[in-house]
Amino acid sequence: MVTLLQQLVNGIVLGGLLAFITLGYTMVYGIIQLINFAHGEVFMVGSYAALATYLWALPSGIQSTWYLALPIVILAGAAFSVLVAVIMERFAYRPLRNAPRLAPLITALGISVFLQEAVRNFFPDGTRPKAFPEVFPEGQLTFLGVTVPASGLLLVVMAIILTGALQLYVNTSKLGRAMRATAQDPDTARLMGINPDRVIVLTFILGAALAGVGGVLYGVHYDNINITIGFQNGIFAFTAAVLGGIGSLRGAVVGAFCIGLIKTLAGQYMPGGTAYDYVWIFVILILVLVFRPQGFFGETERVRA
Amino acid sequence: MRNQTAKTAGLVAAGLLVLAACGTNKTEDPQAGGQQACDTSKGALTVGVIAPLSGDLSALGLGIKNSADLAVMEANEKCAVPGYRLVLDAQDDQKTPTVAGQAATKLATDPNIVGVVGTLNSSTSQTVQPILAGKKIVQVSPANTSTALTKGTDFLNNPKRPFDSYFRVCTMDENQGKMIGQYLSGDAGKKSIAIVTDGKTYGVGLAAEVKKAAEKNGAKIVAEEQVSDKDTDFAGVIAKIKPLNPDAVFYGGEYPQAGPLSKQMKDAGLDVPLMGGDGIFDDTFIELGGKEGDFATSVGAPPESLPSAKAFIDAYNARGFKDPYSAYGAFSYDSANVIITALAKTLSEGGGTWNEGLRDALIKNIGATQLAGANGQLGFDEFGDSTIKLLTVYKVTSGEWTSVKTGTVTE
Amino acid sequence: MSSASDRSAAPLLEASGVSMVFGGLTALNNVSLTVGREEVLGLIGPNGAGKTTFFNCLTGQYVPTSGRISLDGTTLPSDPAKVAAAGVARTFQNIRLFPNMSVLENVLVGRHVRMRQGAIASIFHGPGFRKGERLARERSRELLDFVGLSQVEGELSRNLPYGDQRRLEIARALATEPSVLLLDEPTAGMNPQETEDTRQLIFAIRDSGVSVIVIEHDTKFIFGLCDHVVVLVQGEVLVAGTPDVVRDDPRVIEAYLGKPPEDVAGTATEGEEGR
Amino acid sequence: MITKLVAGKPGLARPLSIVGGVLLIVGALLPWATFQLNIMPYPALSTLQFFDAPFGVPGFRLHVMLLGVAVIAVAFAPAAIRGRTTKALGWGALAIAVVNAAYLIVEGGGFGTITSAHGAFAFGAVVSAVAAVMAIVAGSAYPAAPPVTWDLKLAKPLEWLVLVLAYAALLKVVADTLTAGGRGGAANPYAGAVFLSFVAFLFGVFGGLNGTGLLRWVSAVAERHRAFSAVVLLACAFVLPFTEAGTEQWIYTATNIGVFAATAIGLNIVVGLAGLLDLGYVAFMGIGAFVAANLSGAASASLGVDLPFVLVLVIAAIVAGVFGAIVGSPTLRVRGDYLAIVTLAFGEIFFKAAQNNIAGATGGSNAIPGIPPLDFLGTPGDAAITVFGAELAGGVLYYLLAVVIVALVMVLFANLKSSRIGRAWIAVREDEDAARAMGVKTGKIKVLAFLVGAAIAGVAGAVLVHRLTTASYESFTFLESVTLLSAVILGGMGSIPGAVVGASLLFVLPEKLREFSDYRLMLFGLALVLIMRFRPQGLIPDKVRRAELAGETAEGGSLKEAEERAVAEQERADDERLGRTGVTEGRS
Repeated sequence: MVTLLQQLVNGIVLGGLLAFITLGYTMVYGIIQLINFAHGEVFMVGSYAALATYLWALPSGIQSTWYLALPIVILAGAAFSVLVAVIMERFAYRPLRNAPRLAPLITALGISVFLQEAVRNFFPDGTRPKAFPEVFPEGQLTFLGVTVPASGLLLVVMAIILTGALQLYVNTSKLGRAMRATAQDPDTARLMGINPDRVIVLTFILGAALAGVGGVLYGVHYDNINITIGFQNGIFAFTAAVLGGIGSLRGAVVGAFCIGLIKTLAGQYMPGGTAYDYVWIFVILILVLVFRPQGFFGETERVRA
Repeated sequence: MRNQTAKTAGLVAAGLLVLAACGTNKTEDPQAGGQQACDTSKGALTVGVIAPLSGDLSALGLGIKNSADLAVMEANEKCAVPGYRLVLDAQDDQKTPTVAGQAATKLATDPNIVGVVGTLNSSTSQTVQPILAGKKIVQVSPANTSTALTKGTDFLNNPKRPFDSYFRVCTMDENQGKMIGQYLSGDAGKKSIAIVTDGKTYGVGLAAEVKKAAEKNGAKIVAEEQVSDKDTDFAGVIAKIKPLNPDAVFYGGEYPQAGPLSKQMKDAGLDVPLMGGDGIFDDTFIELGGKEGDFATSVGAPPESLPSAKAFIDAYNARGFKDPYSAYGAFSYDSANVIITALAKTLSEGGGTWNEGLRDALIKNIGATQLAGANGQLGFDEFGDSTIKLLTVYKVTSGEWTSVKTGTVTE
Repeated sequence: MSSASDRSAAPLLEASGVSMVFGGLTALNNVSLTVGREEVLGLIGPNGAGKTTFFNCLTGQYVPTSGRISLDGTTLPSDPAKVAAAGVARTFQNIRLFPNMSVLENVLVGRHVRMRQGAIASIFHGPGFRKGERLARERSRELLDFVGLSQVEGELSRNLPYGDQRRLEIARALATEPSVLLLDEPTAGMNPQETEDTRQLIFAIRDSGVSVIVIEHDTKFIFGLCDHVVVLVQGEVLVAGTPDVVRDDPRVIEAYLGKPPEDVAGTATEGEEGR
Repeated sequence: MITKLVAGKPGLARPLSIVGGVLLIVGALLPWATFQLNIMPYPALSTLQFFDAPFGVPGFRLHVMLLGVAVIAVAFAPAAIRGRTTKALGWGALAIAVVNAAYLIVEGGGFGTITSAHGAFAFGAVVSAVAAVMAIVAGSAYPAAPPVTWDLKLAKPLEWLVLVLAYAALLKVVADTLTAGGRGGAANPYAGAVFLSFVAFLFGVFGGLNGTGLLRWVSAVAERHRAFSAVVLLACAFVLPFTEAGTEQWIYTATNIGVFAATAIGLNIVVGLAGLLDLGYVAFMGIGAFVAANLSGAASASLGVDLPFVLVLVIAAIVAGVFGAIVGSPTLRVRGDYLAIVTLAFGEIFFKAAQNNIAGATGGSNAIPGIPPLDFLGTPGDAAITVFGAELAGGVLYYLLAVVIVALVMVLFANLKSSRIGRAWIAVREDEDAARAMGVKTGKIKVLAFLVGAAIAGVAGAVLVHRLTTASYESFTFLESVTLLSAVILGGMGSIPGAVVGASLLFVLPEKLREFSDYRLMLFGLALVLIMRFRPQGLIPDKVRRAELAGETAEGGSLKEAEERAVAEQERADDERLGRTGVTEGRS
């Protein structure tokens, strides 16, 4: 029982992490039907930017005061992620707006390789995993024999707050409405006076900011970062987005938590154990899609010309 | 739009111009340096390296490359190969067999290649072996642990060496696994051990031997789990083995996962030592969360007691390489030195001028190597495996690896 | 019941009691009609009356909640592909050609269901394959000639002018050798000349032995074209009969000129499919 | 901005381009580096002083000079071709100047290397770059003209001759590209820069030729004689080992290209024809590979049988095809990019299963090593052979096998594409509902696409393991799937030669970029972004795509009109508002 509870907690923490990334995936997909494989790298550069800020920009007084250091590195990480995403959108994706549908996929892949290798080459000693500074108090809460790391709690709480705030923003603000309108029907949205370019940039910015925060919290929780964290977690985030119903914000968050839970629970209870936990994620994904082809909260596929 | 782009481009260009002051790094004599002292009249001979130089394993691969480079530079300074200048040609294998095959083929087209240091992964070596063997180019691996590479696939019943030109200076799973198993269950007195691997050749192979040795010694393996080499969240695995109350965890894999695993174990309340093989014997392991009391093995005697090891570390650090020598640096240094020493011997026996006909003799001479390497007195057995059976167990004490036991495996 | 055709005792296509309910919304309520051989049937009604839904039921795209649709006495399956094979072909309200295929290829896709070459034959291109392919091309060219598009067979269909796209869609549907052809607003967006051409084309199709059901808004066009007309209002058959009968029926006049029933079915539209 | 200055003044164009051309020639003759780099002299005698060797300018300086001459010549060519051609030549020259200047600056330690330092002057790069910009500007200043097409038809033998010459030139270009810069390595540190510079030159030359309409004409001729073209191309592929590019390195790489190109063509059926995005395609290659590994007498294979290779190929194709059909079966329910994730999931499941030695069939983490080389009528596949007195590199037999397989797969693809099945695939891609309404059994036809594509991948995988001699799960990662997809998209979706060109690029580029060691993959990523930026439809787009693009320029009017009418239609067609929800329910 304790083990089950512990695994549930573990799954939720993992899911919270994925939620940060998956929202960017699902929003970008929802609006321009692009599987942005480079989004995982946006997450990764966020964590490296935070590390760099901490190491080289913060005076030691602030370094040692976590409640000052944490917000600063989170902001720095998010800001850099946003910067990278905006540059990416402006110079790589926007010129391809009218290109064949899969062309941007290759661009995304190219950017992904480029960003990984750029960090590896240009971040000092970037080839090896980097320890992440302690910008949040170490410690665990234990109740009923279940251990919850404080950083994990922070991660989940932040994930819930930020994804909730994002939902609220998208659902209520003017730009949010413009976003949803563009996702529904870009041509009509344009006729209604919405500038799709602005909306798309905004989508990238929101997704990247979340991913950047996620990247920093990743470092905070796991205490180390490396150049491949983006790609691997990106794949899972994309999977989560699909599971939840691509284009649906609510679905993305639910999907992320599901993936986290499936991974830990399958490793514990399913045949094959931890060696096959990834397999179970994908088996369940396929089953869900066969019985509910649009994911949990997805709308049915629009037929695109 | 266009105008804006042009402006941006202009700004960037202007910035670059300002940044790059009109300097050059011209040096008057390109041949300057200690090389002038040596006779290099017969040209250059190439030592190849095949390792992952990009991507996530590049930390290990670059350590291999740099260490081999160090050996080559030292040899050039010491005029180790009379008449020739040695050059290093390092090729990226992206840790995939296909690319490794292309890298090996590329090196093999160089008529001046004398030997190749590499690869890191056993699967890439499986592809590289026949390509180099076909041209009788000697290959010395600093890191391959799969027993089949030297003893054939049926190594248990009928060990047969598949390629005469293949050697390795690292230790095999068999040897190291026994040492770990015996140490954990014997010296450390851990009778209930959980095994976690990364599912890759090195980790799985080593874990199998650890299990055998530990069980023979009366210990119980309470769990066998697998994580992915890209995983960073090990909470699930830890929660699974924690109720089984292991008093130690063996991790078959490398430090990028082992460090975080050790830390997450502690955080989750599973505060037992983690032990690994030479793949986690790296300072980064401790940086990444390796905790007090964790163990690792490494081949050879500890550097403090072995002058050649200390010399390597000092020389490496003195050269100012961008990347640390990593887990396989010392092996790579030894691998290159094995090739260089044997080359010098072959040349002196064979008339002093390199030619294709000398390749057989080079392979023979490598087999007969006796060298004080960075990991101890190095030689090869009839399969091309290192004869160094000496292993050292290290323990994390006060944030540093300290040797706790040096010895050879007892049957 | 609509008035039975007096041309032939056994109707070719017969729909009896077809109802279609989406969620709580009744789109079709107990619709029955018959189409005789070589007959042109017009289906009219105000917006949202359920005309295209009825087409979708006929072609197997929807499974009717209740009711039966039969062709030549056999119940039609509920799979569009099988319906096409059985001999019912359609065009779409918003043109749905294969935009990146040439005009000829579009028609050849229509031949798909009448060709038999499987994957193996397609890989090896044997003599049997080549013969079948040649015949298909000949037949497709005949059809293009029939609708007057033989000059542009190499063009991509997306580059055709609008009227030609409509005609190509008809040719593609005819290529499946249907016994009943369903035309969903074939003259939408056409000028009077084009509309007249289309009328002649439909007559020609009928004369070649194919029954036609036409959905149209343009009542003048329908009354000048059809042998029988069915008026659908709010999913139910309001009036059915010859054009003269229907034209003079006061209920029809009310339905068209009186207060048009406000559609409650929301904003989604069949037009979505065309995007 | 400069372009704007001259935009309205076509009179300036010719003088400007002549000045640019002359300056390019001058730039080529000027020294490019102020001193010899520390490693060894930069190639192409870049430190030579003005007129040291006026007619002995080699390498990239020769290229710049040739482009300069061409720019001047084009200024006197027919007006219709001047603009585009001049612009393309200018871009090529600019790229050469930038590549070499950048390399000199980085290696030389600063701008002093290409300007003046230590009392020496070297403005070759600067002058060439400025001249190139002038040519580009002049190109845009020429009055705009529609792309030139030649309506030239020659007698059949003459056209055949043209094709033979064109393909011979192509072969020469390929061989030169492969060998550009030499084999690199420690002895030749400049190989990478020389290669990039050569590519820049080719870029200029091909852009220029395209501007004259010659390339379009040649491809039109090739279109007229497709069978003949195919034969000549095949002959070229067989001749490649006899050229200077026939080294073991390139033969080995070319073999890998062949294997991956065949797989990419298979993937092209799924993605390009049927329009189903597949992100786990490499799994089918893996299945073929492990089947072959188990049946070909590898010592560690659990089955321990050694079947003839042809039989192995057939079994690999069947097994992979069956798995393809299984993976494709969710297409009956799952649509669009949701399907992509199903295929991705399958790829990952395969990877993990292979890693954990499922059913003892994959060797797990130890892989299945020691697969014996193929036997070609008594000659082992990796041996060097002698043909017509020419000794060919080892592995050339594998290369020939790969060429034959690629050729067969191409024929298969072409035949399928122009058949009832192929048309049904394309129809499904274009509009699935309409296809169904035309009687296409869309479910079956999509599964068939997966089956055929997977079978092809299985065959390719079976060949691959013999070349690699090991079947390891590490060869079949997600990244490989993405690489295959990139090959298809880079080459041009649905295009037959496109997949081959795409695969070649994905292998040759990293191989040639080896000289940049640390920055190799980074440059590769950048190259992918740039190629897509400038050629989003792929390098050799499918005929349909080409027509589509041409249609948009030539017949923009009719398109626009159609669009307007469609919008009007949309507004009017509020009938059947129930339709959409209905469609949803009908599908699920």
